[in-house]
Amino acid sequence: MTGVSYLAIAPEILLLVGAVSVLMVDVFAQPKPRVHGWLAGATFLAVAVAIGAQWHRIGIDGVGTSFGGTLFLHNLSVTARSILLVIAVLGVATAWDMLVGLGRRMAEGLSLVMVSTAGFMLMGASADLIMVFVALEIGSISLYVLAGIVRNSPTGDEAAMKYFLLGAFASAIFVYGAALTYAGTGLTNLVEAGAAMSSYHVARPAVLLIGMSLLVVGIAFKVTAAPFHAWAPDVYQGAPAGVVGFMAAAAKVGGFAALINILIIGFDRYRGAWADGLALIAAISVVLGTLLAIQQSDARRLLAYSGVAHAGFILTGLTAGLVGTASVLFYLATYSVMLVGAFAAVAVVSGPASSGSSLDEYRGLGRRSPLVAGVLAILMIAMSGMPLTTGFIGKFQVFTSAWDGGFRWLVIVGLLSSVAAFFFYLRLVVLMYFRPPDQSQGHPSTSLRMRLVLLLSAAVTVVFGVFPAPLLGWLDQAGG
Amino acid sequence: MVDYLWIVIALPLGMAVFNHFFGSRIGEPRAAGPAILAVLGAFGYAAVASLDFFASEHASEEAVTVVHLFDWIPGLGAGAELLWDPLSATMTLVVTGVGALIHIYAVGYMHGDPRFSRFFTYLNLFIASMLILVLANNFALLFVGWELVGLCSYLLISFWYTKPSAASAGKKAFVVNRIGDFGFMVALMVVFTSFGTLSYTQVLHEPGEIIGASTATAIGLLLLVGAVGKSAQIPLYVWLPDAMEGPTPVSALIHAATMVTAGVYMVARTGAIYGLSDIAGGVVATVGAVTALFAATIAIGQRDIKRVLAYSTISQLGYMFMAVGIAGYVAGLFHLVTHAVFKALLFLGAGSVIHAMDGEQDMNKMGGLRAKMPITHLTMVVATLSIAGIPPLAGFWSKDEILAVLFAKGGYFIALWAVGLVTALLTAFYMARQYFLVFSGAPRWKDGVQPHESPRIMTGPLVVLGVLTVLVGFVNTPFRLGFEHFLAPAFEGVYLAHAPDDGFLLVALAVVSVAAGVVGIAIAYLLYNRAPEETRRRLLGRVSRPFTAWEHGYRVDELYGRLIVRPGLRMAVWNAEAVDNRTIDRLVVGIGRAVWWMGRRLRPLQSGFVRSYGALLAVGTVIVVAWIVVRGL
Amino acid sequence: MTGFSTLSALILVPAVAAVVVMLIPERRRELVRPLGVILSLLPLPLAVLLFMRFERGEAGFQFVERVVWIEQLGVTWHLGVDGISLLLVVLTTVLVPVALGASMHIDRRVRLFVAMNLLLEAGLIGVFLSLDLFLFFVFFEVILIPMAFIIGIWGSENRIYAAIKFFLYTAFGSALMLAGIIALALLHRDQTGDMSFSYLAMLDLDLTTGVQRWLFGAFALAFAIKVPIFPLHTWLPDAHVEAPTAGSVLLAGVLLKLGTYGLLRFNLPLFPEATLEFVPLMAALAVVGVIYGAVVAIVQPDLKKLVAYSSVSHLGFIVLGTFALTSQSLEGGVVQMINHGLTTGALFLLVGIIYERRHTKLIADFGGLASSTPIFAGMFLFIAFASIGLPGLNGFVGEFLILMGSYPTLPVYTVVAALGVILAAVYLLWAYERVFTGPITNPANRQVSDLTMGEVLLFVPLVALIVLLGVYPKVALDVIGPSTDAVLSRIESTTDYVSPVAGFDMFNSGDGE
Amino acid sequence: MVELVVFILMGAVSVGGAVAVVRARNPVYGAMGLMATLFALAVFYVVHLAHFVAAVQVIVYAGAVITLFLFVIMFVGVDRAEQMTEKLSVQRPVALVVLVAVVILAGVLVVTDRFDWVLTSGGDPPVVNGTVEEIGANLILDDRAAEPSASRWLLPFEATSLLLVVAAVGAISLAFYRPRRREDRNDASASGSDSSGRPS
Amino acid sequence: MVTAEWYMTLAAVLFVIGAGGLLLRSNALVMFMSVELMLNAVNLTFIAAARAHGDIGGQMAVLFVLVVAAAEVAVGLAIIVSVFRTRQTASVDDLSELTG
Repeated sequence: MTGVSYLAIAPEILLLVGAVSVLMVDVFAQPKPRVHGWLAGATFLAVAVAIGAQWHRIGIDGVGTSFGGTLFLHNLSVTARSILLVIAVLGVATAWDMLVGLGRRMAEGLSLVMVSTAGFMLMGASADLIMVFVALEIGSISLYVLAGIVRNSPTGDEAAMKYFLLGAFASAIFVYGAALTYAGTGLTNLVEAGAAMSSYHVARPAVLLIGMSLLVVGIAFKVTAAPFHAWAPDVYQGAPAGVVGFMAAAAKVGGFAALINILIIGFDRYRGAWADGLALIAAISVVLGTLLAIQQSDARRLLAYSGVAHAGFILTGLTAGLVGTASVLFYLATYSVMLVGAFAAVAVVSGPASSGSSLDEYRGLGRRSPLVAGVLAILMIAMSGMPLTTGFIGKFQVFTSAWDGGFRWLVIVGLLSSVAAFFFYLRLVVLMYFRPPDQSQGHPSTSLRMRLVLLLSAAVTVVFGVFPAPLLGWLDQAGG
Repeated sequence: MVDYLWIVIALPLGMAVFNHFFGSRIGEPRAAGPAILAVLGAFGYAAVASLDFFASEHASEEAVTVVHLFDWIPGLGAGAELLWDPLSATMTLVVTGVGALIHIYAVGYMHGDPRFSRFFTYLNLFIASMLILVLANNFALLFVGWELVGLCSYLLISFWYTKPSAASAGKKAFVVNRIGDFGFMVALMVVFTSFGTLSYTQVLHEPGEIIGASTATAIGLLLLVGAVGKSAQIPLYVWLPDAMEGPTPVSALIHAATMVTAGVYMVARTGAIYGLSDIAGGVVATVGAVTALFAATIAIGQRDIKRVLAYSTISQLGYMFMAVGIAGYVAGLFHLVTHAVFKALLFLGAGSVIHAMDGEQDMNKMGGLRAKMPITHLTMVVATLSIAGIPPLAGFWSKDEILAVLFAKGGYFIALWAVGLVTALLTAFYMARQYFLVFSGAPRWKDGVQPHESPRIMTGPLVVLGVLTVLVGFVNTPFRLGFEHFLAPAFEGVYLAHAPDDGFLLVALAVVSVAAGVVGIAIAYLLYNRAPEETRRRLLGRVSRPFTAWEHGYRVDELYGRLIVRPGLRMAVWNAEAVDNRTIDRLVVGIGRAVWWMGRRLRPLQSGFVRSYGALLAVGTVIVVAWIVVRGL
Repeated sequence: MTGFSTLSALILVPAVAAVVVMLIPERRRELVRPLGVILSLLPLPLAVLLFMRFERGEAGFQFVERVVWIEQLGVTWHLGVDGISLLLVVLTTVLVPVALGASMHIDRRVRLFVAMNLLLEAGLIGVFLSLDLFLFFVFFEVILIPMAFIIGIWGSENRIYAAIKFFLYTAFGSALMLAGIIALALLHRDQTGDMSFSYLAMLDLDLTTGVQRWLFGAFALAFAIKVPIFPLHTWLPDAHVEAPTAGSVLLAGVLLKLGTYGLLRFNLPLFPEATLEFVPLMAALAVVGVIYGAVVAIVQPDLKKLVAYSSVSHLGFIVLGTFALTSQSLEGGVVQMINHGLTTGALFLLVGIIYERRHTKLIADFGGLASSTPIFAGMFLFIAFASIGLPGLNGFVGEFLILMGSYPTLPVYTVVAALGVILAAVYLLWAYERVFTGPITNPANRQVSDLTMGEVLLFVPLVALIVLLGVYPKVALDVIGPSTDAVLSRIESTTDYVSPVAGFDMFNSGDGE
Repeated sequence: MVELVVFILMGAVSVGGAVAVVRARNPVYGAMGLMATLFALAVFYVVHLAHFVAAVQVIVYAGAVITLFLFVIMFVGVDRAEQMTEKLSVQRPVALVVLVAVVILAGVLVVTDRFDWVLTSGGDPPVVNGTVEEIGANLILDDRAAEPSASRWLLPFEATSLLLVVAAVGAISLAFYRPRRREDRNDASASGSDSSGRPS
Repeated sequence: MVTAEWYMTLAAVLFVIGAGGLLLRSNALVMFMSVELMLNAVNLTFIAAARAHGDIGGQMAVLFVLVVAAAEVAVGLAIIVSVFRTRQTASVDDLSELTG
C-alpha cells in the first residue's frame, strides 16, 4: 500500500529512459535514424518484458497499489499498458517515415511518442485524481506537439493550436472536477474517496456529482466523445498522417482506462448517475459521429467521426459498470489496432507527413494496391461491426453489457446508428473496389515495415474476430 | 389388366418425351408413327380393360377399381391413384379413340410443317394429360390433368407462334382458364377443409354424412367456376373462339371433343356433391342454358368456318351443362360422347376445307365445294344433320334425351327446356348456313385457289367418324338404355334424373325437337341457298343490328377489355409507378435521405473555428453536468 | 465429435476453397474459372451424402455438432440439420455451381468473383445449419459482404446504388434482430444462470407474451426484409436488376429463403404466443405481397424486374403458409422455398443468358426470339410454367399444399392469395408472348445464338429437380414433414392453439353430423 | 472580520482582474489583469496558511508565467487594442446561454438546498500550516511518523519529470526553426502534396 | 466568519469568467490566459477545501496544477509562436481551414 514498487512503474520509467537516451544520443552522436530505431525497439522490448513481469506479479500477489496508494497495479492498468505498447510499436512503425522526414528533430518526435505512451500508461494506472491529471497532461502535451511537429504543413499548426487550446480547456475542466471532488470529500485518492463516499450518508452530494461530471467531461474530450469531439476531425486531418493513428488510439486507451478507474473505483456510489450520464454522451456520440461521418469526403475526417461513434459504443459498454469493463477493454484493444492500421493505410495512400486524405485518392485502390486496399477494406468492415471481425465481437459485447445494464434504448440507438454507419464504411470499400482508378493515380509504394503494420492489424482483427476466446479470456481477468 | 392401367397414360406420355428429344431427327412422317401407335395402344388397352364392365353386370363394387401407383402428396390424401370405373372408361375411350383418329388426320394436315414432330409431341402430351384428368382418383390429380391439358391447349393454340394472334390466343386461353382454376382451387380448399382429404374414395362416398347443403352448394358453385373456365361457358367462354388460331386438328381434339368437356366430366364425377345441393345444380343448368342460347346466336353471325364451330361447341357444351346440372348425368355424358364424335368430324371436315382452300377460313370466300371434295362433303352433311338433331343420327338421340330429362324435371326447368329447344332451332340454322355457304352455291374463291379433296390420310378419319356419327347414337336410345346401364356403377348412390317414362310424351318431345331442327335447316336453306344474293342482303339488313352484334360476339371481348383488362393494367401501372416507385421506395430512400440531411444540418457544428468548438464543449459540459446532477439527486 | 463432421465440412469446404482461389497466382488466371466450378462442386456430394444418410421420420436435429467457440460469451459452434434446413442446404450446393457455371463471361477480377461466390455459399450453408443464435447471426450478416461485392463490382450500370441499398436495408433488419438475440441470451442467463445462444436451449425459455411480442417483432423485421415481405421489398428489384447473373440466381434462389427460413425456424417455435397474435398481420402482408408483387410484375418493362417482383409474390405464398399454422401449410411453405429457389434461380439464369447475348433486359427490345432460339424459348417456357405452378412440376406441390393447408385457418386470406395464381400466369405468359413469339421485328434478335451445350448442361440439374419434385415430391415431403409437424406441435403444446384437424364443415358446422 | 475585509477586497481585485482578462481590448492589459488576480489569490493562500503555495504563486506565476506571456505578446506584436467585434454570430448568444444555464443550475441547487461545498462534517478541522517543511515532507518521504513511508505525492512529483521533459522537448521541437536548410524533408513533400491533400 | 465556501464560490465565479474568456476572445494569447484563470480558480478551490478539511493535500495538489500550468504555458506559447511565424496572426479565427 505504501511501499514504492518500481515494478509498478517500470514500463513508464523504461520509456522515459528510452526517450531521454534517444535525445541524448541524438545530441551527442547525431546518429543515423536506424540507431534511433534500435533504441526505440530496445525500449519497447524492455517495456514488454516489464509488462510481462507485471502480469506475473499480479498472478502471484494479486492486485494492489503502491506509491502511497496513488498507483494501481491491477489487471486493468496492465492491460491498458499492453494495449498501449502495441499501439506504440505499431504507431512508431507507421510514423517512421514521417519521423525520419523530420531530420534533426527526429529524436524529439520519437521521444515524444515514447513519453506520450508513458503518460497514457500512467493515466490508466493512476489511483489519484491529481496523478491522473498529471499523466493526462504528459500524454496530451506530447500529442499537441506531435500534431504540429511537421513544419510548413498547411494545416499542422492549425491542428496543433486547436488541439492545444481545447485540450487546455478540457484539462481545466477535468482538474476542476478533481477540485470539487476534493472539496466534497477532502480526498483525491480514488480508493479512499470511493470508500469515503460509500461509508457515510451524504445528504447533498451535488458537489460530488458536479465534480464527477466534470471529470467525465474532461476524459470524454480526450476520447473524442460527442459533443466534446469537435477537435478530433480537424486534428486528425491536419496532423501528419503517420502519427494520427497513434494519437487517436493512445488517448482513447489511456482515457478509458482512467475513466474506468475513476468511475468504478472512485464513484461507484453514484453509479446510477454516471451511467445515465455516460448513456447520454454515448447516444450523442454514436448518433452525431455517424451522421457527420456520412458527410465526409476526407478519409481522415471520416475516421475521426467514426472514432466519435466508436467512443460512443465504448461508453455504451461502460454504462453497465464493472461487468462492462471486459467488453470495453476488448473493444478498446481491438479498435485501437484497427485505428492504427487504418491510419497506416491512410499514410500509405496520401503520404506519411501529409495532411488530409481526400476520398478520391482511394478510387480503384483495390486495383492499384491490393494489399493496402484489402487491409483497409477488412478494417472498415471490422469497424462497421460485421461478424468474423473483432469489430463485431466488440460491439456485440458492449451492446450485451448495456442491454444487461438496462440501457436498452441506447442499444437500439447504437444498432440503428451502426446500420447508418455501414454507409460510410462501405463508401470507402466501394471506392476502392467498385470504382475504377483514375488515369493519373499511381500505385502507392509500401515499405516492408508498412506492409507488416497493415498485415498485422488486419490479422489481429480477423484472427481475434474469428477466435476471440483467448483475448476475451485474458481481458476478462482485467475487469477487476 | 386394370392393375397396369398406368400404361394407358405412360404410352402417350412416353412417346411425347421420345418425340420431344428425337422427333425432329426421325423426320416428318415417321415421327407421327409412334405417336399414333401410342394413342391406339392406349385405346386398345382401355377397350380391353373396359370389357370387364360388361362382364360384371351389376356388381358395382367390382366395377370400380382404384389403382394405387405411388404416394404423391400424402398430406392432402392425394396419391398417384387411378380410378377405373365406367365413367372414366368412357372418357378414356372417347379421348383415345377420337384422339387416335385426329392423330392420323393430323399427319396429313400438318404435312410440311417444320415443327411436325413437335406437334405430335404436344398431341401425345395432351392425350396423356387428359387421361390423367379422367383417370384421377382424387381432386389433386384431377387438377394435374386439368392444368396439363390447359398447358397443351396453350402450346397447341400458339403452335404457330410467329403469328401474334396465335400467341396471344394461347395466352388468353391459359389465363382465362386460370380464372376458372382459381374457383376450382377454392373449391378444393373447401373440400379439403371439410373432408380432410382430396381423395374421391372418401369425399364422394356418402358426402352427405360429413357436409351439409350449404357447404355442398359452396363446393358445387366453386367447382362450377372451374368448369365454366375449362368448358368455355359464360362468362369465361371468350378464350375458345380465339383458340381457333391453333391448327384444326387441335381444335377438333382439344377444343371440341375432349378437353372442353372436362367441366362436364367433373360435374358428373362430383355428382355426389351436387346431389346435396339443388341450388348448385340449378345454377349449373342455368349457366348451361344461357350459354347454349347465347353462343348459338353468336354462331349465326360468324363468317369464319372454325369460329362457327367454336361457338357451336360452346353452345353444345351448354347443353351438357344443362343436363348434368339437373343430375341428368347419363344424358350429359351421352351428349358428350356423341358431340365428341360429330364435332370432331365437323372440325376435321372444316380443316379439310381449309386445307383445300389454302388456309382460307372465311366462308364468304368459299362456296360450291360439294363437287370438289365429295368425301368431305358427305361426312360434313352427316355431321351437320347430326348436330341439327335429325334422327337417327347420334346428335338426335343425345340432344333429345337432354331435352326430355329437362322436361321431365318440370317446374323451372321447363323454361330451360324451351331455351334448349330454341337453341336447337338456332343450331340447325347456323349449321345449315355453314353448310350452304361452304358447299353449295357459286364459288367465291380467291384467285389462284384450287380446291381439291384432301389426301386419304385425312379423309380416312372423316369417314370413320362419319360412320360413328351414324352409329354411336344407338348405344342409348329410349328403347335400349345401354349407356345408362353401363354407367350405373359409377353413379352408385348418386341421384340420377331420367327422361319421362311416358312413351307418348317422349315421342312428342322428340317430334318437337326434330321439328325445331328441320325448321332451322329450312330457314337456312331458304336464306342461303334459294334466296338470291340481294334478297338475302336486304333481309339481313333488316336485322342488321342483332346480326352485327352476333357477328362481333356481342362485343364481349371489348367489354372485358374495357371492364377488366384495361383497368387492371392501369391499376398495375399505377401500383408499379405511384405506389411502388413513388411511395414505398421513396419512403425507403427518404429515410436514407433524411439521415443524410440530418448530417448535412449538423455540419455547421464543425465550423472550423476553435472558439465555436469551445462553445460546443461548454454547452456539452453544462448539459452533462445538469443531466448527471438531475439523475443523481 | 468423433469421425467426420459433415456439417462443418459443408461450411468450411467452400470457405477454404475461396481462399484457395484467391491464392491462384496471376499468371495462372485461366485456371480460376474451371477450378472455381470444380471447387464449388465439392460441397454437393457432401450435401447428397447428408441427404442420403438423413434419418427420415425424425423431427429433431441430426448430425449435431457442438464445439465451444467463444466460451466467455457462451457461444458454441453448434450445427445440426433437420427436415427444414436439409433441403435448403442441398439447394444451395446445387445452385452455387450452376451460378458459377453461368458466369463464364465474367472477365474482370475473376478470382475475386469466384471467391466471393464461394464465401457466399459457405455463409448460406452456415445460416441453415446453425443451431446457435450467435452463429446464425454471424452467418446471416456475413453473407451481405460477398453479395454486396457481387452486385457492386460485376453488376450493371446502377450497381453501386443497388449494392448499398441491398446492404443497408438488410443490415437494418438484422440490427434489431441482434438486439433480440442479445435479449434472449440474457433472458437465458437470468433463467438458468449461464449465458447461452443455443437454439435448443432457447426453446426451453419461459417468455411472457409481452416479451415474446417484442422479440417476435425484432426477429420478424429482419426476416421480413430478407424475404422480402411487402412493403419492405423495394431493395429487391434494384438488387436483381443490377446484379450479375450469378448474383441474381443466388439472391433469389437462396438468399431470400433466409427470411422465410428464419421465420419458420425462429419466430414460430421461439415465440409461439406472439406468433398467434401476429398471424393476422403477417398473413395480411403476405397476401398483399402475393397480389401486389404479381400485379406490379405484369407491367414491368424489364425482365429481371419482372422476375424480381414475381419473387415477392411467390414468397408471399410461403409466408402465408408459414403463418397459417397447419401441418400442410407449413410443409408446403418449406417445399415452396425449394421450388422457388429452383425455378426463380433458373429464370434469372435464363434472363442472364439472354442479357449476355443481347445486352438488354427490356422486354420491348425482344420479340420473336422463339424462332431464332427455340431451345432457349422452350427452356424459358418450361421454367415459366414451373413458376406458374403447373401441376406435375415442382411449383404446384408447394403452392397447392400452402393453399389447401392455409384455408382451414385463414380462409379469406387464402382465397385472395389464390388470385395470385391467375396473375402469375398473366405476367409470365404475357412476358413470354412479348419476348419469344410473333415475328422478329428487331433484326438484332435474328442473330441471337441459341443455348450452347454447356448452358443446357447448367439447366439439367435444375430441370431434373423441378420434375422430380413435381412428380414425386415425397422425397422432399418425407424429410420435411416431421420437422414442420414438430414446429406445429410445439406451438400447440405451448399455447392453447389447436391446429384444425381436417374434416369439419365450415359452412354449416351444426348440421353436418 | 479582518478576513472578511480581505476577502471582499481581494475578491474584488481577483474578479476585476479576471474581467480585465476577458474584456481588455489590449492583451497587455489582460495580462496585467491576470497578474492582479494571481496576486489576489496569493493573498488568499496566505490567509489559508498556504505559505509555500503563495510564494510559488507569486514567483512562478506572476513572475515567470506572466512575463513569458508578456514576452510573447510583444513578440507576436499584438500589444495593442484589437477589434472586439464578434465574427462568429452565435458565439455570444451561446456564451450567454451557458452562463444563464450555469446560474440557473447553481440557483436551483442553492435555493432547493441541495448543495454543500464540503460534505464532511464533524467539528472544526485541524489547522494545517503549509510551510515549506510540511510541503517537503509530504512531497517526498514522510519520515516523521514511526514508520517512514513513501508519500502519496511522490509519484506525481516524479511524474512531473516526464511532464517537464515533454514541455522542454515540445517547446524545442516547435520553436526549432532553421528555414534555410533543406533538412526538413517533410516540409518539401508536405507542400508538394499540398494541392491534392487540401481539405475539402 | 468567512468560511471556505465563500472562497470556493469565488473560485467558481472566476472559473466561469475564465471559460467566458475562452469563448469570447479570438486572440490565442488571451484565450490561453483565460485557461490560466480557470486553473487558478481550481487552485483556489483546492486551497480553500484543504482548509475546510484540515488536510495538506489540497495545497499539494495546487503545486502540481501549477507545474502542469507551467508546462502548458511552455508548449502553448511555442505553438502560438509557431503559428505566428507561418501565418503572422495570433487570432484563432484565422485558423479555420480544417472544417466540416
